Amino acid sequence: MENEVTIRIGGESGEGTISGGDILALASARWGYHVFTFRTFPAEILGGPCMFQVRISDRPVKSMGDYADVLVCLNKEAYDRNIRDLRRGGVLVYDPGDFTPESDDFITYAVPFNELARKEVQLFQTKNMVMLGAIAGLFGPPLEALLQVVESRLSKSRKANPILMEKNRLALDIAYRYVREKIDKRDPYQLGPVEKADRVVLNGNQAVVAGALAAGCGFFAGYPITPASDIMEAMAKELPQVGGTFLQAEDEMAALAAVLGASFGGVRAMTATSGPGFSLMTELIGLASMAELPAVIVDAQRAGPSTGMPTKMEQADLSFALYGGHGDTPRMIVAPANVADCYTLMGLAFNMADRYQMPVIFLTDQSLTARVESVDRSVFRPFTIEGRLEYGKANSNGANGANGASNNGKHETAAALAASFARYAYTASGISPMTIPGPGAIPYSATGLEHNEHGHPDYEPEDHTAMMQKRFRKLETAAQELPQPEPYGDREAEIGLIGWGSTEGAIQEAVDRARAKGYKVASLHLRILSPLPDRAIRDFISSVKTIIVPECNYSGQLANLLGARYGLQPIRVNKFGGIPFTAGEILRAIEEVC
Amino acid sequence: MENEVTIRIGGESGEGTISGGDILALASARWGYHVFTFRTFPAEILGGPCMFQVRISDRPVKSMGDYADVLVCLNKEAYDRNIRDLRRGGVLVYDPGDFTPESDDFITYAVPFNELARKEVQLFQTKNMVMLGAIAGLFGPPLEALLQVVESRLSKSRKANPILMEKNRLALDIAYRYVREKIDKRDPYQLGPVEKADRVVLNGNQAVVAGALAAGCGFFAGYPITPASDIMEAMAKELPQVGGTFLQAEDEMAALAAVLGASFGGVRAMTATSGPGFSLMTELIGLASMAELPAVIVDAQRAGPSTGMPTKMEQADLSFALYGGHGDTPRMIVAPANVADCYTLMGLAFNMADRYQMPVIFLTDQSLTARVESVDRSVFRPFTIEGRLEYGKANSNGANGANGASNNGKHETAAALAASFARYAYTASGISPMTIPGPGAIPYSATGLEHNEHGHPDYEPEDHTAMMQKRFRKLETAAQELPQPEPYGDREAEIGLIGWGSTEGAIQEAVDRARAKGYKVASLHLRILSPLPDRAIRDFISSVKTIIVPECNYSGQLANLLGARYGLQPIRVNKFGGIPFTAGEILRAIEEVC
Amino acid sequence: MVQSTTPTLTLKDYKSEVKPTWCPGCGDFGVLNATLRSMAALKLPVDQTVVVSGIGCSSRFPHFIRTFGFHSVHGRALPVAQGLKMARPDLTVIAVGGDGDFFSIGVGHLVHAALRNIDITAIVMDNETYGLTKGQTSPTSPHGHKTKSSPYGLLASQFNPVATALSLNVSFVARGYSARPKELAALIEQATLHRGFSFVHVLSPCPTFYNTFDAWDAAVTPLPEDHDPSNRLKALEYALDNEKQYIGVFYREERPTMERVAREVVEPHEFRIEEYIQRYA
Amino acid sequence: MVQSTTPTLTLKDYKSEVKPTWCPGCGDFGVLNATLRSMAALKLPVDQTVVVSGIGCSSRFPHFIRTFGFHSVHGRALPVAQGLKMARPDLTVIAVGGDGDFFSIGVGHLVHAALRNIDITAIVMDNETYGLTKGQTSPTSPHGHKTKSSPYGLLASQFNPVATALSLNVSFVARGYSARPKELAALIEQATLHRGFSFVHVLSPCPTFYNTFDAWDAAVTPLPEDHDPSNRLKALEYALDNEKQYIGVFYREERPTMERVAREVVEPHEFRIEEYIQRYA
Ligand SMILES: Cc1ncc(C[n+]2csc(CCOP(=O)(O)OP(=O)(O)O)c2C)c(N)n1
Ligand SMILES: Cc1ncc(C[n+]2csc(CCOP(=O)(O)OP(=O)(O)O)c2C)c(N)n1
Ligand code: SF4
Ligand code: SF4
Ligand SMILES: [Mg+2]
Ligand SMILES: [Mg+2]
Repeated sequence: MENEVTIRIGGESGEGTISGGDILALASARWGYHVFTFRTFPAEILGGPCMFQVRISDRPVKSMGDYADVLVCLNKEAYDRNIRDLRRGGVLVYDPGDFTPESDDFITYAVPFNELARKEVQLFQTKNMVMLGAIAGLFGPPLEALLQVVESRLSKSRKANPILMEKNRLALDIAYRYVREKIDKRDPYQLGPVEKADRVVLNGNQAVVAGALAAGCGFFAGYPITPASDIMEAMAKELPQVGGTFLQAEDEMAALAAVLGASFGGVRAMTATSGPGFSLMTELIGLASMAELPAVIVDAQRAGPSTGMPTKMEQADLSFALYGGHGDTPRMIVAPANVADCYTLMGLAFNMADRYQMPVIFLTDQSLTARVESVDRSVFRPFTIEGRLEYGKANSNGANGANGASNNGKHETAAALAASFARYAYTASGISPMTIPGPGAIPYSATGLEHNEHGHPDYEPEDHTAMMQKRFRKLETAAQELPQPEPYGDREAEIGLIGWGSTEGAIQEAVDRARAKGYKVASLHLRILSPLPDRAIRDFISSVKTIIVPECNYSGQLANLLGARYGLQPIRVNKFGGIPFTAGEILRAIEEVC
Repeated sequence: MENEVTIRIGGESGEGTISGGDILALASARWGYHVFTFRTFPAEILGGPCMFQVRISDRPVKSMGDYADVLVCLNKEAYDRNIRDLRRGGVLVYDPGDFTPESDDFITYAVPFNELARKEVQLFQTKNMVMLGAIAGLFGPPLEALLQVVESRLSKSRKANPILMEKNRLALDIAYRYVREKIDKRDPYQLGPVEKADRVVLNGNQAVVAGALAAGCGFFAGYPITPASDIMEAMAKELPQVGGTFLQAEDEMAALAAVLGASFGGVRAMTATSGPGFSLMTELIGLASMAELPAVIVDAQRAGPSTGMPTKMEQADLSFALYGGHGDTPRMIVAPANVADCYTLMGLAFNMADRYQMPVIFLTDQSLTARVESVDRSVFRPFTIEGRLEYGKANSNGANGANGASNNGKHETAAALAASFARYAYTASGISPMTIPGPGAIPYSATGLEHNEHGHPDYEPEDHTAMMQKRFRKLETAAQELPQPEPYGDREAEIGLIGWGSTEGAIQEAVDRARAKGYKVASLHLRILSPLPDRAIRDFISSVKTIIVPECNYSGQLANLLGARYGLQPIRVNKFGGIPFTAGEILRAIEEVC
Repeated sequence: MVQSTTPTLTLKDYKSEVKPTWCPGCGDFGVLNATLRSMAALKLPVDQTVVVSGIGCSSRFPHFIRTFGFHSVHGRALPVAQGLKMARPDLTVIAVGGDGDFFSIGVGHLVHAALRNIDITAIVMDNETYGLTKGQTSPTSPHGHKTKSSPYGLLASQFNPVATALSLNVSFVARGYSARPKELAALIEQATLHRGFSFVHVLSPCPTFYNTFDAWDAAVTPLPEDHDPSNRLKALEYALDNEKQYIGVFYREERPTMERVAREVVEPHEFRIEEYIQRYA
Repeated sequence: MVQSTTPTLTLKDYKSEVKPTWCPGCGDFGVLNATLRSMAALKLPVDQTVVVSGIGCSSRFPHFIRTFGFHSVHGRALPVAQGLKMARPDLTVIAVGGDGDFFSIGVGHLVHAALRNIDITAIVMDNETYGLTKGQTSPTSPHGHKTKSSPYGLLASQFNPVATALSLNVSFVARGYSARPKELAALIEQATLHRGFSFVHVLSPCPTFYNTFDAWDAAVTPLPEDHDPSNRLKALEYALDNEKQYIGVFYREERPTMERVAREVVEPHEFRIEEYIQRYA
């Protein structure tokens, strides 16, 4: 018996496939298991085929799993679409009223979902409860765990009604008993009791919102776009509750412009978008970079180019995040690898934006936005907020805000004081002290024109050269100050994988499996893509013989970056179908090299 | 006596500095000389310091020259700003009424411009004619050459008036005689008679317009922006004369959208912009790439980031041109190196756009937009127009438009025919036959969503993967079909320079000068940046020991590209003050390596 | 040249083989139906008609019609359509999309389409919500409306598309209702025939995220028979009515269209580079 | 905190040390002067006032004023200003720019600023041309106008900013003339005091590329003394006058402002992540 199982539910959107999966994941997690989900979205707004996969394990799970161990089909189409992803020897649970499976590559359990719901429960909408009851009976978790989640959900819903709850309970129960009685269990998957753990269960976008709020974000402006809309929606709800404000903008340019306005006003501000909206923000990202204004921009990558496939994942906005915008335009980039990162890196992103006075691009992706993970509660600690270097104020880094400014405190008139304030002072770190409108602050003008230390327009070659260096010097300073990633796996590795973003789990699982097979492998995962953690990368690439860079994109965008920066010509492993890597795919790439 | 001189005129904008320089350049060119100009623009709309430099030679000139041989100052500020760029031992021409120069690093000729204009000509506006007369008397060209240009200019102008022309003639004459009589010539610069040649004299933007018209461009939409506005203005005037149409759009998104609309209609269409506008076009470039629509986008690079320095040059939009836009988005990039290229590469760009059904970005820059060169008339030949691969039509490449489409000609109804037409057919070349609205054409829908061969929305992993490969396959096909550049310089070179864009002349001059000093140097200049001319680059980099990549940008954008593609770690030589390289600067970089 | 696909005469001939992905009951079905009907009535040749759209549920339109189609990006249907018509005045060009497309991200283009009066027809399917992104507020959502993006009620005022089009002096302004496809088809027909920029505001409910069918069934009222569509002020009055949603032709005026005038400013001749370059000799 | 820079009371105290780069005679000098005057009259604290602009000759404005300034990018002054005011309702926020900024690339933002009614003041210096890019047509250029970008005469109609602002129901609409800086200063003062989105259309000629001083000297007429600024229809009539360019306050209405209402929808409390995360337990 294995205390781990990957269950996929395939069905029609709207008939409870997704909500059923959600309940299963949540119940398992509350019961003490680690969970990791993956789902697809139908092309239609209502209805259409979809699937929900949840991996449940008593050990931490890092990826969605190579194959489903169990496939539950709510109709024939679900079978046709998903059967290829069922592990050989896995379990197919189906309704014999829908179809009769033909292969004997897998164990089959026939459960008459439709009939049980219609005839026994006498409420067809309980079909997904029937399914859950059957799953509980066959593999776990216990019925009570499911019941608790269903109850708490229903009580929150406006449709709460005792009869419905009763029917749900009945459905779960009937199906549970049905499989216990009628099915001859021949598979090894059975979730046994585990120790309770203090975890929370949420998806990437929910963690992003938690992170933004914990980081003290006080303003959000955005425009709806899949798969970033729910960040906006949550901020619309939460911000007013903590004294912040929210603006639904008329487009993404207005959104980022409003964010820069708020940021100029000293308020931590962000927006969230996806590819098309991110493309529209290009000019304003350049302005933030030039005017040296903090801003956090979440780009929930989806498959492109153009409108592409809004509900599919891809890691193909890295090059654009790096180089998007005319001219040489410094910006910072962070990319979360998992749900916990979505929280912690938001804290880091806001600190980076403020400290280095620069736009910070937060590159999540569609799979991570919707991925539900169980995360240790301890991850969700308050952040240490590092504010901006303010002129005339001692700042949280201990540095005195006055450094680099030409004010020596002896000016007598406000005008003279203002004239002497060098908002864009050339400093060793590149970071210049700024002011924020408010009583006593010295005014200056932010501008997208090239300017001198005082922010006045200036086109002299010497000044442009020096300002350009100053702006980029902030990235060098940051590269020194920011955390360096640690390699994972074999310390004596010959093969090294370098990855970024949501693929970490699959890569690390592949490393584990390769090592178990005797290969000397390690991986390095980059959470900060700009500035690159130079030290860690150089150490890593000089310590291994072969580098593999797996990415979910066509062109090998991280590989290109490593080539540009280190002259590296890694082995590129690219997947670009709109679906994340499985660990097995990466393992195969490792084995091909060996 | 040298038949070559570089003359710089420094003065106040509006007092004829630029028009004087223009006349000097044109007169010299008509007289049979090669010319090459460089100018700066004041920050103010009216007035403000500016300068015009013209290099005049009986041999072809490739760059603006390291230093001015002659500096003509129309006021004291011009002296202060420009004297550092006068060659040691060069000639300073100044008005003793303005100031008295102090150094004796150079030869000085005092010419009382103001007094001559005011007292002798009795019309102060003729000051720039006085200056030209003095230049003619001191260095050439002959007075008649100048007079001819002045006359033809005046006759075109609305201000034409015989008295003014008379005064101009007088001013030229008086100054000419003044310097001949009063100045003791002690310098070696004297332009002697040369053979007449069949050349035309124009700047980069004028050549772009000529190229667009010769390429059969039938639609232009744009929005004003420095330094691309004059392309738009010329197209506004010229297009209606050749049956085309022009639209001043409300912004750059509307401009490119309109261009794509026209292109969908089968009309060759273009827009021209600079950095900020180019940034705004990002999303629509992605659409063109995805929907596989031809479009030519001229980006006249200026110093950035953000609004930056609108009147200064920089080569810093290459990374953005390459990677601008979310997702993996194929596009083509050409970059002219000189005025002749501005013409010929426009022809190529339109052919590339049509043949590969893709946006083509034409990366000129501010210095080239305003650079006046004398160009052999033979450069301006009609283009061979290569049309699109049209479904059901034999196209100009000889290929049959029907290839790859699943229509076998046997369908009976229009509906069946339309249903069978595979607009985005998977072909070996990646190029799929298209149709253009009009009698008898089979309709299809272009879309920015991922789609199947028929253009219908399709999110299946296999289809996305195959479509992605198909779209990028066009770049591979193009890399095979497009011309490869030839190296310049030593065939046994040990040091190789790779450059792009308007710096070619300075690089080649540096190569010449380095070879004259005995160094083994060659250069390769890239006019097509996407797809890269793989063969030529590989040959070149494997033939030399050291690679230098000089670029007018901070981050080394071509160097990055070569790193990403070939793992090259070249020596980067970057200038980023808003001013082009001189040959001397590049020569120094070569010498440092040796 | 492959065989001609004209003439196509019945509604069915204008339907493409792609099945709409819309939710059952979506108002856009009615608009599609009305559009196909108007196309059939006008006998528009499918090979010389282009339907341009932006992004949204409504913007899937072109895929469902057998004419040429251009499903562009969010907000840009109007400039795409205008460029196409400027370059190809022989084609019939129809721009379609949603309230988000035309009144939020794309509203600037609406202003300029009005000023230019290029002969295109815009059909806006207004469901007062963002359908495709699942129900956030749009510019036409009513003040106070609660959605996922306005959990405390919408704070902005409601945009009035017909009033704005009238005050921008759009040369043909009409409103229809998707639940009255016959009248709507007649409006689209007239709009297509109108020479100049024509704007058809269509009430097209989104039963999934904001079901306005009942409200509109009650509010929709044909413009009085005696309404004079050359009376812009009167039209504005009807447009500003808070209770009723008038349908019909609010305003119509013949003005020169830009794609025509642009061709009349000068007599074109053939381009010859040898001649052209002479100016720089 | 460095020493306080208030109080500043005279016009001179509001002038920055940066010398305007405008051409001699540019209308924008008058607007700058009027703005400084209004600031002095209102005793706006320089440390709590922000002037936001886009790109253009007119948009250089912030550099010449001693308050905080934000010289953003072309067309985006309004969203920058709105974001700032939403986040910092305690500040006085003024958005300035040209006709290109506000009526061409940025006109979509104008529509939405009207719908939101955030308390900012927009001052648009309309010279009916693109000054900074050297004289192309702008949306307010008259039909038929010949420029480098309209060599055969402008084909589009002329945009009417005041009429549009009125029909969009902007809550304060006024027009001034740069050659009458005293009246203009008074208008800007009232606009700044107005709670809500206020729009001041300023006729500000560009003598270098399109000298409209004489024409405007002749056309500019104060609104009749008895004009009732709550009468929107009458205001529209004045705005649509083809001969006269009325100056004065066309319309004014007090409506709730978004930055205030947004703070009243719910009682805020301190954020504690430990509590917040509990919902996912
Ligand atoms: C630039 C950009 N921003 C956002 C989106 C996401 N998006 C898709 S459709 C849509 C709005 C849909 O609303 P509407 O235009 O009213 O059309 P409907 O779906 O209601 O028919 C949005 C915001 C996008 N595709 N592109
Ligand atoms: C995105 C973008 N497009 C174009 C430009 C070029 N540009 C600068 S100012 C301007 C228009 C200026 O006209 P207006 O707004 O009326 O201001 P004015 O100079 O007349 O005061 C333009 C088109 C730009 N800076 N950014
Ligand atoms: S979501 Fe609304 S607008 Fe979209 S298809 Fe469904 S009903 Fe129609
Ligand atoms: S160009 Fe016109 S708007 Fe610009 S500064 Fe000169 S006069 Fe003023
Ligand atoms: Mg809608
Ligand atoms: Mg203007």
